[in-house]
Amino acid sequence: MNDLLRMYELMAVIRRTEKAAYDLFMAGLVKGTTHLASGQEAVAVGASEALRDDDYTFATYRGHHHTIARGATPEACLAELMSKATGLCGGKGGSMHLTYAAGNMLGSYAIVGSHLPMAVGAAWSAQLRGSEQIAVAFFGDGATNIGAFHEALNLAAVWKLPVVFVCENNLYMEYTPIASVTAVANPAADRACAYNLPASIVDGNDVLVVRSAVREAAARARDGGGPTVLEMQTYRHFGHSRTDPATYRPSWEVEEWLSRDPLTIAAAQLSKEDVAAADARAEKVVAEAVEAAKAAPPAEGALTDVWADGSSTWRT
Amino acid sequence: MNDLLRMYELMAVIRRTEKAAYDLFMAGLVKGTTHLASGQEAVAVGASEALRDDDYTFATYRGHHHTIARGATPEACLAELMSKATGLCGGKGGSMHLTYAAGNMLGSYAIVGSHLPMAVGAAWSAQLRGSEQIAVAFFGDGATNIGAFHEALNLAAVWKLPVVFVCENNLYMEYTPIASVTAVANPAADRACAYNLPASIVDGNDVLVVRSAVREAAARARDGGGPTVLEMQTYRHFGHSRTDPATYRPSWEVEEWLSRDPLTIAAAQLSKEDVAAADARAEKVVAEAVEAAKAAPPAEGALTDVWADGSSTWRT
Amino acid sequence: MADMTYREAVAEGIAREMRLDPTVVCLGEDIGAAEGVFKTTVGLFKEFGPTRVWDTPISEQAIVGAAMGAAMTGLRPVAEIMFSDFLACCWDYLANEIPKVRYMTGGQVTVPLVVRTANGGGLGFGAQHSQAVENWAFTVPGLKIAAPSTPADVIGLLAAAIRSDDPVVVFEHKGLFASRGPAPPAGHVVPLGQASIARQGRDVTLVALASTVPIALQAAETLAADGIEAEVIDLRCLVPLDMRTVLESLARTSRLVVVEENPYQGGWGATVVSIVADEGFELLDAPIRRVAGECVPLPFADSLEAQVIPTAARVIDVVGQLAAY
Amino acid sequence: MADMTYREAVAEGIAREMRLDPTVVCLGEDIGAAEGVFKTTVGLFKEFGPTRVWDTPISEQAIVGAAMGAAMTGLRPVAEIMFSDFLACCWDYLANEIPKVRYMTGGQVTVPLVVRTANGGGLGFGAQHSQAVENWAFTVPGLKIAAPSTPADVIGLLAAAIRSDDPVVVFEHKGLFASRGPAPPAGHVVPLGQASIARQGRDVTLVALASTVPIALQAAETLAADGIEAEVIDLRCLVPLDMRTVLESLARTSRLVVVEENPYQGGWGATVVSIVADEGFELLDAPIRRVAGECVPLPFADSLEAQVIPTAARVIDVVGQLAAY
Ligand SMILES: Cc1ncc(C[n+]2csc(CCOP(=O)(O)OP(=O)(O)O)c2C)c(N)n1
Ligand SMILES: Cc1ncc(C[n+]2csc(CCOP(=O)(O)OP(=O)(O)O)c2C)c(N)n1
Ligand SMILES: [Mg+2]
Ligand SMILES: [Mg+2]
Repeated sequence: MNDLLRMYELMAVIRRTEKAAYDLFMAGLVKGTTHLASGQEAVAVGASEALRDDDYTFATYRGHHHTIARGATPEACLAELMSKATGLCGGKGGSMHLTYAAGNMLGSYAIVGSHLPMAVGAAWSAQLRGSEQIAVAFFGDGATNIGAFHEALNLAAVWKLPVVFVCENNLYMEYTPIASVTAVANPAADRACAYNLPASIVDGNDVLVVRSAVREAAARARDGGGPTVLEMQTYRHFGHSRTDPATYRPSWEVEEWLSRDPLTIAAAQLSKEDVAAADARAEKVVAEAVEAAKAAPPAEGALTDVWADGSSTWRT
Repeated sequence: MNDLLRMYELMAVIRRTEKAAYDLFMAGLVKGTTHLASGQEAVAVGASEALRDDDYTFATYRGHHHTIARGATPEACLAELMSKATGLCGGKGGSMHLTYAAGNMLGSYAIVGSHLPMAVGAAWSAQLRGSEQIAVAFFGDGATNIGAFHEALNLAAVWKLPVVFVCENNLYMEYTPIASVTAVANPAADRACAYNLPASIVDGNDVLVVRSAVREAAARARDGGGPTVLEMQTYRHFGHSRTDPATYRPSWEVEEWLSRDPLTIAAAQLSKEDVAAADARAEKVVAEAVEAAKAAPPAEGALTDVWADGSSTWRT
Repeated sequence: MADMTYREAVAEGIAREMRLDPTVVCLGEDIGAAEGVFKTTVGLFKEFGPTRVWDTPISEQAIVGAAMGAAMTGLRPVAEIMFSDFLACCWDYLANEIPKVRYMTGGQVTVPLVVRTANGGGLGFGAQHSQAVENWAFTVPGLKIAAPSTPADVIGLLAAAIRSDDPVVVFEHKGLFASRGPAPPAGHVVPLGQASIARQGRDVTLVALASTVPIALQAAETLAADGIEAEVIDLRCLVPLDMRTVLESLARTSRLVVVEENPYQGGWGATVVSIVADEGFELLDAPIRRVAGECVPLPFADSLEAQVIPTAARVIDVVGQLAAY
Repeated sequence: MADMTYREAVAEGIAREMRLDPTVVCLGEDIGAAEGVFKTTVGLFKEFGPTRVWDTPISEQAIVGAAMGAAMTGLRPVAEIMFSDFLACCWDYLANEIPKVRYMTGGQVTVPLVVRTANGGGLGFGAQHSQAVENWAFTVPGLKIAAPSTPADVIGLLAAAIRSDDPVVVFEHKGLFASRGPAPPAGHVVPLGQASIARQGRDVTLVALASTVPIALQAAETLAADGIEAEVIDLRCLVPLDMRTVLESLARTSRLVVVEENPYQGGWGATVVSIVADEGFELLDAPIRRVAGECVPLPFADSLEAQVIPTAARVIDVVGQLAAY
């Protein structure tokens, strides 16, 4: 299968997994909250294609796409959302904390910006161990205004660490436009100057463009050239989270971006037959995942997994 | 008296007050720790001269110069250092927390960077009250790498607040050169790009140069032009704090900077007689301050001043 | 009196003070045009406009730090930290700056500000959006702490907090936002530091706060059917802490159970117990028990979360043991 | 055995582990060439060089956050936060990230890191450099907490902390840096969670930690002259908390005083007391007392500071009251 078709299919799987998550929410089978990444699949898939399997990635509460792109199954993700024992995190993490350590996807973090220093630390570790791994932090436009962003970029630059900072600029924080609270036009790329780092602004909805941008940054990182800031321009199709109808977005804007759907853009470069076949495979994988997740046993172990020995004992 | 002479005299008072603090420390009459600003007097005095009396200033644990420059007496400062009831903060603050609210010097803060957001808030308050006051935050080079710096500058820029960020770049944090841990050459000025703010690099040892740079920035702030970043190049004559012999600094560097002593630079533009007279007055003021502070009663009230009603009662 | 939700009471409580005092201003993430992610600032932006209600970047330190600077210079800011877990992102201001500046300046500076935040679990938001962290604030001398359990108390305590010249952290409980209660009359103020007796009883004292007040009341109803009359004290505030009301109740009941959502280790209930074990020792007829959060992070799955936060069933169980003592 | 200072023990304890395990790396402000502002990293940079001992910018979040990322990927970082007050600047990592990631990933990720920090008062450093904040960490399930009182324990607990696969916060007490004690032999390890009985006695149990251990011992000496034999328990760790040793001692003495430097409100001693007031209720012959920090910020003036942190005199006074009970 050619690269683009493979990437298309992965995006199709992510899209359908999130659609399933939404439907399961409406059916009362997913609780809490979810933040769909629909519309932003190309960032995750293009980036993952550019990485080695042993490279580290860190994501946010909006991390379904990154988790699946690094190899987690739709079933394990959906089972997590459905509070099942077979979920990625055994039902203890939920949508906001999807983690697939077996694929070096080292977690989804729900405190904005908190994972940027962690990615820096993973890159530092790789450098010290001489493993030639790199680390990638994915974060939103809103994260560029929090202190941890600044500290992370400076430290990474000073230590010339193999880390790539990938901002998914989808124009909004929760309900407020990033432009209204940020002193520069491109919240990530226009900050790179403060750390003497290379930056580029990337079409985040074209999976091939994403892949080549991340490839270049990853190569620089691996070659000892230090960190890069990539600002991916993209858009979320839905509201910030389950409860958000996103009425604050002008309909022309939504339409414009829907017309630039990453799946459509990729599909346009593939044959109709290939796309249809990939869609069918994706459909099947996700449908089976939903059934398997539904059938799985419920989460258990509220008092396990605090300590490395598996317990939560804090006193004698 | 001409401006420069007045400023010279104020610097001379500061210099001698700190010398007295040092001597009192050695005599066992000052406890805890002190961070001398000797060598950096021009920043405080030049800036204060450029401000209105009702403008707000915020400083760091290295804040003797800023406190006196805003009008606090050497006696009240030394009494504070000597744990006296007549100290600026009644002996509860100490060297690191000198505050002279009557002069709108709203405090010395000992958590690096913490006061930058406070200054932003004071500027916001001034803007909302339509008072045409401005706020100034003085901070070290080391503070430019902490998260609060980033958050403060962005918020100030977005809200176009009347605040001036004055970095006193003295080349070192505690014992480590700022250059070794910062991704840009000018830790404050080279960060202004990330907030779309004007910045300049200023000779921080020439009090007239400092004054005109702050005047310009203050005028911009007062006129609705928003924040400015000023990076003052300066040097501390002594170690970071009482216990630091500062052996990490090459002697050529120390000598070079000692030859650029702000008092020497100002004196060179004044008559010998004027300087001698000013020195004598400064000498006398500080000598009297030392005696008065020594004679003052000891601090009291360990359990007062927590709440606005003066008490510290937290339960019935 | 008409009923209102706890959520509505937050916006109403702020609005009442904003109408009275032009120096009251609000700032926080998505609180303006979006009216708050919990809809607790509905109507404020419309009524008071962008010079009184400010949307901020995601910059918790700048939010609370700027509120502090503004409070030092003539305003009464009401800062929102969206989820109380995020207090950790600006903890320096809560722990080291705001509560200390008055003391360390020898009384030169006061900081009349309010930090409001949505606290607590029970909604399946997982480890980083569900914590009850009122005990974090309780470790810091110099902060007043309110945590209302009813819409009327929300309004009354917000009034007292906003009018206070001291810094106050107001913990609004996420699990209570949808709950209803009578709307209080105009001018309603609940002074900081006065507990209320939410239910009278002679057999055991249940000390509760915010979310655990309805839990304790529910337990008390069930216990009453078994002939055990529990007195339920709603502390309303942790600082000032109304120990007089607790000790007076204990003088009547001789038995104490503290019901708190924060984890057992380092929970505020421990301080309440330690005061009782000292000053109320002779009043006690039985061991003191705490029903608190388990000492684990909050799990996502609802079935797991229910096992780690206090429930009426656990309270009933513990009271039953004490009654049998 | 030769004597060493507590300060020297810190550097020695780290060095011993660095020699054994090449994945142990240090990072922090001024810890390298400058050898630490408290001289607690003397010799490390010289022996292990710049790839094992890293000077950082003033970026507490990046320090601890990077340590976390490194710990997740094969290293055992030892991060220094210069003064424990500054933990507030990276509290998100201590409270929300490090202690939760193992749990919230269902055990996929472990975080074997140590955060070391200089804690406590008594040196006239004022409100923002003097706090005893071990109780902050105690509010967070998922952190282990050590706080040694002797040079030997510094080395033994650092060894256990660095080898632990769980995150450990080690509170080194500023007031103890200059104190001396025997140097422990090679291979000395003090397991986390085992209290030591620093002095035996039959009349009253004094529970202490770090700086309050010498205070309690000093009080015990004076009390002995009056015929009161105090047993002094050095908890060594807050998590795991060795309540068995406390309860066993109480079974012998029937009286308990907790001596802690952190403020009374929200102090760790309250949790110790609350466990005793529950599980040890029948052992008690008298009220339980806590000698703790006053609920105020730390004042600069030494005469004032001495009034707000625990002293042997206060312990003696309180024990005297209990003995007379
Ligand atoms: C420190 C912190 N502050 C606030 C929040 C609440 N919050 C969650 S998502 C979000 C918006 C984030 O926007 P952005 O970074 O652009 O990411 P996006 O949701 O668009 O992917 C906010 C404010 C949080 N989780 N953490
Ligand atoms: C958040 C924080 N981290 C560390 C420290 C310890 N510390 C005090 S002063 C200092 C160096 C500050 O350097 P700089 O900002 O350049 O100011 P200078 O001392 O040179 O005036 C450090 C690291 C602190 N006070 N606060
Ligand atoms: Mg966004
Ligand atoms: Mg400096």
